[in-house]
Amino acid sequence: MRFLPDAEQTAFGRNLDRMFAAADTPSAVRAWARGEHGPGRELWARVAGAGVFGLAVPEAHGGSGLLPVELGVAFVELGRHAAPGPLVETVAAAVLLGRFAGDGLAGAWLPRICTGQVMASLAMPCGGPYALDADAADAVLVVSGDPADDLHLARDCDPVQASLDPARRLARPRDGELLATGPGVREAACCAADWAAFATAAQALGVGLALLDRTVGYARQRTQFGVPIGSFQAVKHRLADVLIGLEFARPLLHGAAVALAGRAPEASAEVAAAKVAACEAAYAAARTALQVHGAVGYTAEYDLSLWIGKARALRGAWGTPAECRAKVLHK
Amino acid sequence: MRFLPDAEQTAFGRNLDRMFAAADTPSAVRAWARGEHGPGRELWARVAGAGVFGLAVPEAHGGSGLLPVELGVAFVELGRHAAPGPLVETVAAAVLLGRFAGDGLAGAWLPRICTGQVMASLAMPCGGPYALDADAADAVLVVSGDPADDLHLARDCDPVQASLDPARRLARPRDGELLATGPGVREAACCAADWAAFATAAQALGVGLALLDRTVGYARQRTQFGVPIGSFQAVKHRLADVLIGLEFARPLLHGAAVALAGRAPEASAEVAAAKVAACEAAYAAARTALQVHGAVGYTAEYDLSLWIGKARALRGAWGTPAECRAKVLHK
Amino acid sequence: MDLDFTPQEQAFRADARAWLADHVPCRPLTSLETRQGFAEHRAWERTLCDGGWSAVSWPREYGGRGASLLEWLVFEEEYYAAGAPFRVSQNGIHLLAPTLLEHGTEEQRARILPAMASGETVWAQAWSEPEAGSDLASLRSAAVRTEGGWLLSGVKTWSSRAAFADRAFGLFRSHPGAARPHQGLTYAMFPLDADGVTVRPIGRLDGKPAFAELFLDGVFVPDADVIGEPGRGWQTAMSTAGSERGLTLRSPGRLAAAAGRLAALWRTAADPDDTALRDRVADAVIRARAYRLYGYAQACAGRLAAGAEASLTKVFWSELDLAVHETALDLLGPDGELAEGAWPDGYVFALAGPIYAGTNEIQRDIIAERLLGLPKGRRG
Amino acid sequence: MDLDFTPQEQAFRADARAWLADHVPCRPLTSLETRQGFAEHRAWERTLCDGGWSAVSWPREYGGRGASLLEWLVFEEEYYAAGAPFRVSQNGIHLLAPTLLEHGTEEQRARILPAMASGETVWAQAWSEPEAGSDLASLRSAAVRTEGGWLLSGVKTWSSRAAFADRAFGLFRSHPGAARPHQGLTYAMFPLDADGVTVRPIGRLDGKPAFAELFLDGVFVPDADVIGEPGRGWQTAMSTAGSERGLTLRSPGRLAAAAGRLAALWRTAADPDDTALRDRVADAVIRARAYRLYGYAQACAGRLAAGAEASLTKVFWSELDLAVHETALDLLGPDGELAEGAWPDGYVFALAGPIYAGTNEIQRDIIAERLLGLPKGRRG
Repeated sequence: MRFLPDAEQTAFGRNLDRMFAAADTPSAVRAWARGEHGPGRELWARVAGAGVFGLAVPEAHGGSGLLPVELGVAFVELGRHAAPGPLVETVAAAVLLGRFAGDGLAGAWLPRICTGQVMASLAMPCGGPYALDADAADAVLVVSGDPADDLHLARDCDPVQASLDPARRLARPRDGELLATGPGVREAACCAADWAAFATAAQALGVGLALLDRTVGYARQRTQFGVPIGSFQAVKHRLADVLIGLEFARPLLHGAAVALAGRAPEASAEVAAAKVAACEAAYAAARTALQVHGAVGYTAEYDLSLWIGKARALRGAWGTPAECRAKVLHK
Repeated sequence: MRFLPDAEQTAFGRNLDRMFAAADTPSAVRAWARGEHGPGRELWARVAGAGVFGLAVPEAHGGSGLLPVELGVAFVELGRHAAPGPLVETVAAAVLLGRFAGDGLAGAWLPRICTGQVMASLAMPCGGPYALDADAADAVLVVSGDPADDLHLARDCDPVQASLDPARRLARPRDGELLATGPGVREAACCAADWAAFATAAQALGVGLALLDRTVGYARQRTQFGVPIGSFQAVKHRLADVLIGLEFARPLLHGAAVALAGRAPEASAEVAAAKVAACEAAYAAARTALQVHGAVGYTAEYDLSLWIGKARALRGAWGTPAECRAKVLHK
Repeated sequence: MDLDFTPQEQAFRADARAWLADHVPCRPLTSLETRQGFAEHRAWERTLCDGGWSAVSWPREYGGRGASLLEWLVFEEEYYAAGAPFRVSQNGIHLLAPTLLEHGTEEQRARILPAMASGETVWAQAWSEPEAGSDLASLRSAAVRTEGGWLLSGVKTWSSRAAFADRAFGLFRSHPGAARPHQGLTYAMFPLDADGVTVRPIGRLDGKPAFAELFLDGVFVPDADVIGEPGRGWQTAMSTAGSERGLTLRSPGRLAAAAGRLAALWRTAADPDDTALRDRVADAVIRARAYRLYGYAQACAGRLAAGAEASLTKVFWSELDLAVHETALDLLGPDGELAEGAWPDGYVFALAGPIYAGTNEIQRDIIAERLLGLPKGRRG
Repeated sequence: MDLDFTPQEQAFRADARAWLADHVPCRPLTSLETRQGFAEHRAWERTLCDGGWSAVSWPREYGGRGASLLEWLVFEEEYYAAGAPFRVSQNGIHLLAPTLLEHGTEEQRARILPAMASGETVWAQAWSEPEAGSDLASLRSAAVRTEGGWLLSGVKTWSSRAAFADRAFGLFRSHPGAARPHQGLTYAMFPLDADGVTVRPIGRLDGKPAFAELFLDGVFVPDADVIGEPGRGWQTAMSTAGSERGLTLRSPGRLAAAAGRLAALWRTAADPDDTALRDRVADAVIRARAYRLYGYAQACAGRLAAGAEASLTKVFWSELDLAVHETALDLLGPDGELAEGAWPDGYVFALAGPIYAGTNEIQRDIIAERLLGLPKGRRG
C-alpha cells in the first residue's frame, strides 16, 4: 500500500502552487467577477499547460489518461488559490465526452480541452439547472431529458446571474444541437458527475486550507487587548477544529481518487463521502475565518472574501450535503 | 399582560426549593435507585403536602383545579433537586382521570393522588412501552389498543430495568382490569400526554439549572495551571452557551403553561416547543457539566451524576426531540 | 401569568397593522446598501414618520408616540410581518437616540430627534478604528480642545451606513493622560460632509458599500454636539452599547417574521418528509418563538434586556438569524447560490451578526463573567 | 497512490479473521468494569495470547508477532468487526508497553511484557491526582529515595481498571527542588496489593467501578521497577501520552466497527425516510471511514500519529465515538433509555472519551499551539 502522494505528485502540486502565487491570481479572480475574462483566460492557459485538463482525457485524445489522484492534487491547488472559471465543469465535460471515444465528438473536443483552447461548462440534472460561467465558456454542454439521455450543445444561455461567490456566475442554458442520445449518455453523465463531485471536493479542501492559513496568520499578528488574538482560547479552539475537519477530509479525498482510478463500484459513495467532508470542513473554515477576522473579513476588498463565498458555493455544487450522505448509505 | 410568575408563584417555588434542600434529597434519590423507596416516599408525601399533585386535579376531587403555571414552577424545583419517582406520570394520570370526572374513577383515585397516598405510573403509546418506577407505584395505568381507546389498571409488570438515570427504573406493564374504553379515553390521553410533556420540560429546565449552578461553582473553585478553571475562555464560553439555552427555554415553558391554562388549540405545539428547547438545553448542560468537571463528574458517588443521567432520560421521555419538532410545524 | 393584551394594546396593534397594510410598498425596495436603495429607504422613513410610526417608543414631542415597551414589541411584530423595509435609520433610532434621551440636553433632543425620525438626517455609527475593534477602549482618534468646541482627528472604520449617511457619532480620546483606557473619552457627533472628513465606502462580502472608513482631519465639533460630559464618553456610550446588543437592534418581531417566511418557504418548496430540513425549520420557529416570549417577559419586567443580559440576547438573535438564512439557502437548492434576492441578501447580512455590536466571543466573556460570576480572564 | 494490501498482509488478515471466527465468544462477556467481567476478560486475554494475537505489533520475543503498523491496523479492523471483547489489558499494551520498549531495560521487558500479553498481569495507569488532572505536571505524590529503591506516598485517582488490576504505573515527584514542575519526576511501577497500597474503587456514572483511588503510604519500589532515569519521568512518560491519545488507544478498526453496527441498526430499526437520522448515521460512517484511511496514510508514512498530531486523532475519535452512541440511543427510541446492553454501556464509556487521556480542551490547545503555531496562552 502506498496511500500517500508520491514525490512526483507532491512536486506537481507544489509547482501549481508556485505558478498561481506568481500570477497575481486574486486580480484575475476580481476581473473575472467583473466579467473581464482576459486574465482568467491567461491563467486557464497555464493550468492547461501544466497538463491539468489532460488528467481527465484519454491518451488517444491528447490527454494523459484518467488520473484522479493527480487531478485531486491539482484541484486542491486550484482551490487554494481560488482560481476562477468552470474548472470542474471542463473536467466533467471531458470525462463525459471521453466516454464517447470512437465517435467523432471526443475527437472534436477533447484535444482542445487539453490545450485549454476550449473552456467548457456543463449542466446536468444532478447538478442543478445552471451552467457555471456560461458567458466565458467556449462550449456549454447540457444533459437533459427524462431519463437524462440527451446531450446537447447549448445554443445560448439566459443572462449570467451573480452568485454568493462573485467569481462564480450562473446561467440557465437553452438546449441547442443534439450531440448524442441514449443510455450511453446517461451512463457517461453519471460517471462525469462523480468526477465533478470529486474535483469539487478537492477544490473545497484547497479553499479550506487557504482559509485556515490566512486566518492563522491573521490571528498571530492581529493584536487586541494587548495580545495577539490567536492567544485567546476561543480563537485557538475554533481554528483547531478547522484543522481537524480538513485533516480528516484529506484521506477521504485520496480514497475517492483511488476508487475512481480503479473504477471501483463503490466509487460514487467514496466520492460522496469526500465531497461532504471536504465541503463541510471548508464551510466551517470560512465561518471561522470570518469570525476571527471580524469586520475586515467581511469586506470584498480584502482577499479573504474570494475564498469565503467559494466555500459556501462549493458546498452545494455537484451534490448537496444531504444528497452525498444519502449516497454514502445507499451505495 | 403579566408574563412573569407572580409573587405567590415565586414564593411557592422558593418554598419547595427550601424543602428539598432541607430534606437531604440526594440520599433519597440514591436509596430510590437501590429500590429502597422509604425516603423517596417521605419526600413524595411532602410534595403532595405542598399541594403539587393537586395542581393537576379539579377542585371537585380535592385539587386546586388545573393550574399549569404553578405546576411548572413546582416541576422546575423537582428537577432542580432531582426528586425521584413517577412525578410526571402521577400528574398525567391525574389529568387523564380528571377527564372522566363524574364517573366513579376520578372520585376513586384523584383525592388519593392529591394527598400523596397514591403514587401512579402510566404507560401510553405516545410515551413508549415502559412505565416509570412501576415497582414503587401504587397504581400503574395503561392506555392501549389501536386506536388507543382502552384504559387498564395494570395487573402487574415485568421486572423493573435500570435506566441511564439510576433513579428511573422502567418496567413493561401487563394489561389488567379494564377501567374505561372509547374515544373519550383517547382524547383524555392526548391531553394527559401534553401535561406529561409539559411537566417533563419543566423538570428538565430545573435539571439544567442545577447542572449549571453546580458547574459554575466548581469552575470557580477548581484550580489547574495555577488558576481557577472558570477563568479559561473555553470553559466560560461553554457555560455561557448553557445559560443562553436555559434562559430562552424558560419563556417557552411559561408560554406553554399559559396555553395549557387557556386550553388553547395550539397548546400541544407550544408544549412541544418548550419540551424540545428545555430538554436540549438540559442535555447540553449535562454534557458541559461533565466536561468541565472532568473525571469527578463521571463518578456515581459525586452528586452531579444524579442530574447528568436524568438530563439524558428526560430528553426522550414523553416526546423525543424529533417528535416535538414535528408537532411544532404540523400544529 | 398570561399573554393577554389590553384593549389599548390591541387597538395599537390594529392601528399599526392597518397603516402598514396601506403603506408598505408592494415591491421590495432596492437594497439599502446601494445609493438608490438608500434614497428609497430614506423616503420610506419619511412616510413612516408622517404616519407617526418612525420611532414609536419616543416621547410624542420628538416625533414618537410614547409607546410602552410592549407596544414597541407589538409594532416590530406587525412591521416585519407586513414585510416592511429594513430601517436605514436604525443606527440613529436604536443607538444614538437612547443616549440622547438619557444623557443629551433638551436642545440636542429637540434639534436632532425629529430630523432623525423623519429620515431627514440619517446617522452612521463611528465606533471602531483599525486598531480598536473588539478592544474598543484602545481607540486613538483624538478630540483636541479648541475655542467653542473640539477638533476631531484620526481614522474610524466599519462605520455602518456611512457611505450614504448624513452624520455620525462616536468616541474620541480627549484627555490622553487618563489612568485607564476607558477614561478620557468624549462622545461627539459630526456631519459626514464637514470640512476635514473623507468618507471611503467599503464593500461588504457581496461588494455593496454597507460601511465606510472615515478619515478625520481637524473636524470641528461645537460643544453643542458633544453628548454628556467631555472625558466621560465611555460611560455615556455604554447605555448605547447595551441597547445595541439587546432586543432593540434586532427585535423579536423581525426574527419571528424571518422564521415565519422560512416556514412558509419550507411548506411550499421542501419535501415535507425530509426530516433533516424539517428539524432545522422547526428549531428556527421554536427559537423565534422563544425570543418573542422572552421579549414579552422583559417588557413585563419593565426593562428591555440591558447591560450584561443584553449579551444573552445578542448571541441568541445573531445565531438564530444566521441559522434561519442558512436553512433557507439549503432549502432553495441550486437557487440558493444566486446572489440576488431577499434570502441571499439576508444571508450576507446575517453573516455579520456574530461580529458587529461586539463579537459573540466578547458577549460570551461578558455572560460568563458578569452573569455567571466566573473569574475574569486575560481580556481587558 | 493505492489501497492495496500485499499478499503477506492479506494472509495476515485472513489468519486473523479465521482465528477470530473460531475463538471470539458467541455471547458478549460481562462488562469488564465488574469483578466477574474482569475475570472473563482476563481469560480472554489468555486465549488471545495463546493464539499469538494479544500484542501483534510487539517483537515475537515478548509474545507479539512483529506485525507492521499496517498489519496492526488490519488486526484491529478484524478484531472489532468480529465483535471481539474490549481489551482489559489496553492500558498496559498501549500505554506502558511502548514506554518499556523505548525506555525500559531488557530485564524489564523480558519480565513484564509476556505476563502483560497473557493477561497474567493486568495494568492500571496511575497518572492523575486529586489536584493534578489536566495540569498533570502539578502532581505531588512523592517518591523518596531508600536503599535499593524508592518509597511512594500520596494519592492517585481516576486510575482506570485499578479496582481489579494487578499492578499500576505512574509518575512521582522524586526531586522536589526542581526548577520546573515537569522536572524531578520518576516513572515507577508498583503492585496494587503491595504493603502500603489501599485501593478504593470508584463507580463511573452507571456505578460500575471503572476506576479507583489509590492511597500510597511508603510503598517500596525497587530500582528495577523504575523506568528510565529517575527525575526524568516526565520525558519518559511523554511517549506514552502521545501513544495514548493517538490511533492506538481507540483504533480506526474499533470505530469502524461501531459505525458499522450503527448503520446496521439504522437499516433494521429506523425509518429509512427519516433523513435527520440518516444524516447522522451517514456522518458516523463517513467519519469512521476517514479515520480508517487516515490510519492507512499514517502507516504508509511510517508513523502512528504521535506528538501533537496525536491530539488531532484524540479529539476526532472521542467525538466520533460519542456521536455514534448518541445516535444509536436516539435510534433505539424508548429502549435507548435502558441501562443494560452494548449501546448504553458504550454510551457511558464514550462520555468519558473527551475527558481522559488529556481533555479535549487541552488537546485543542496543543493543536493550536504546536500544529498551527498560535501563541501560547496562559495555560502552563
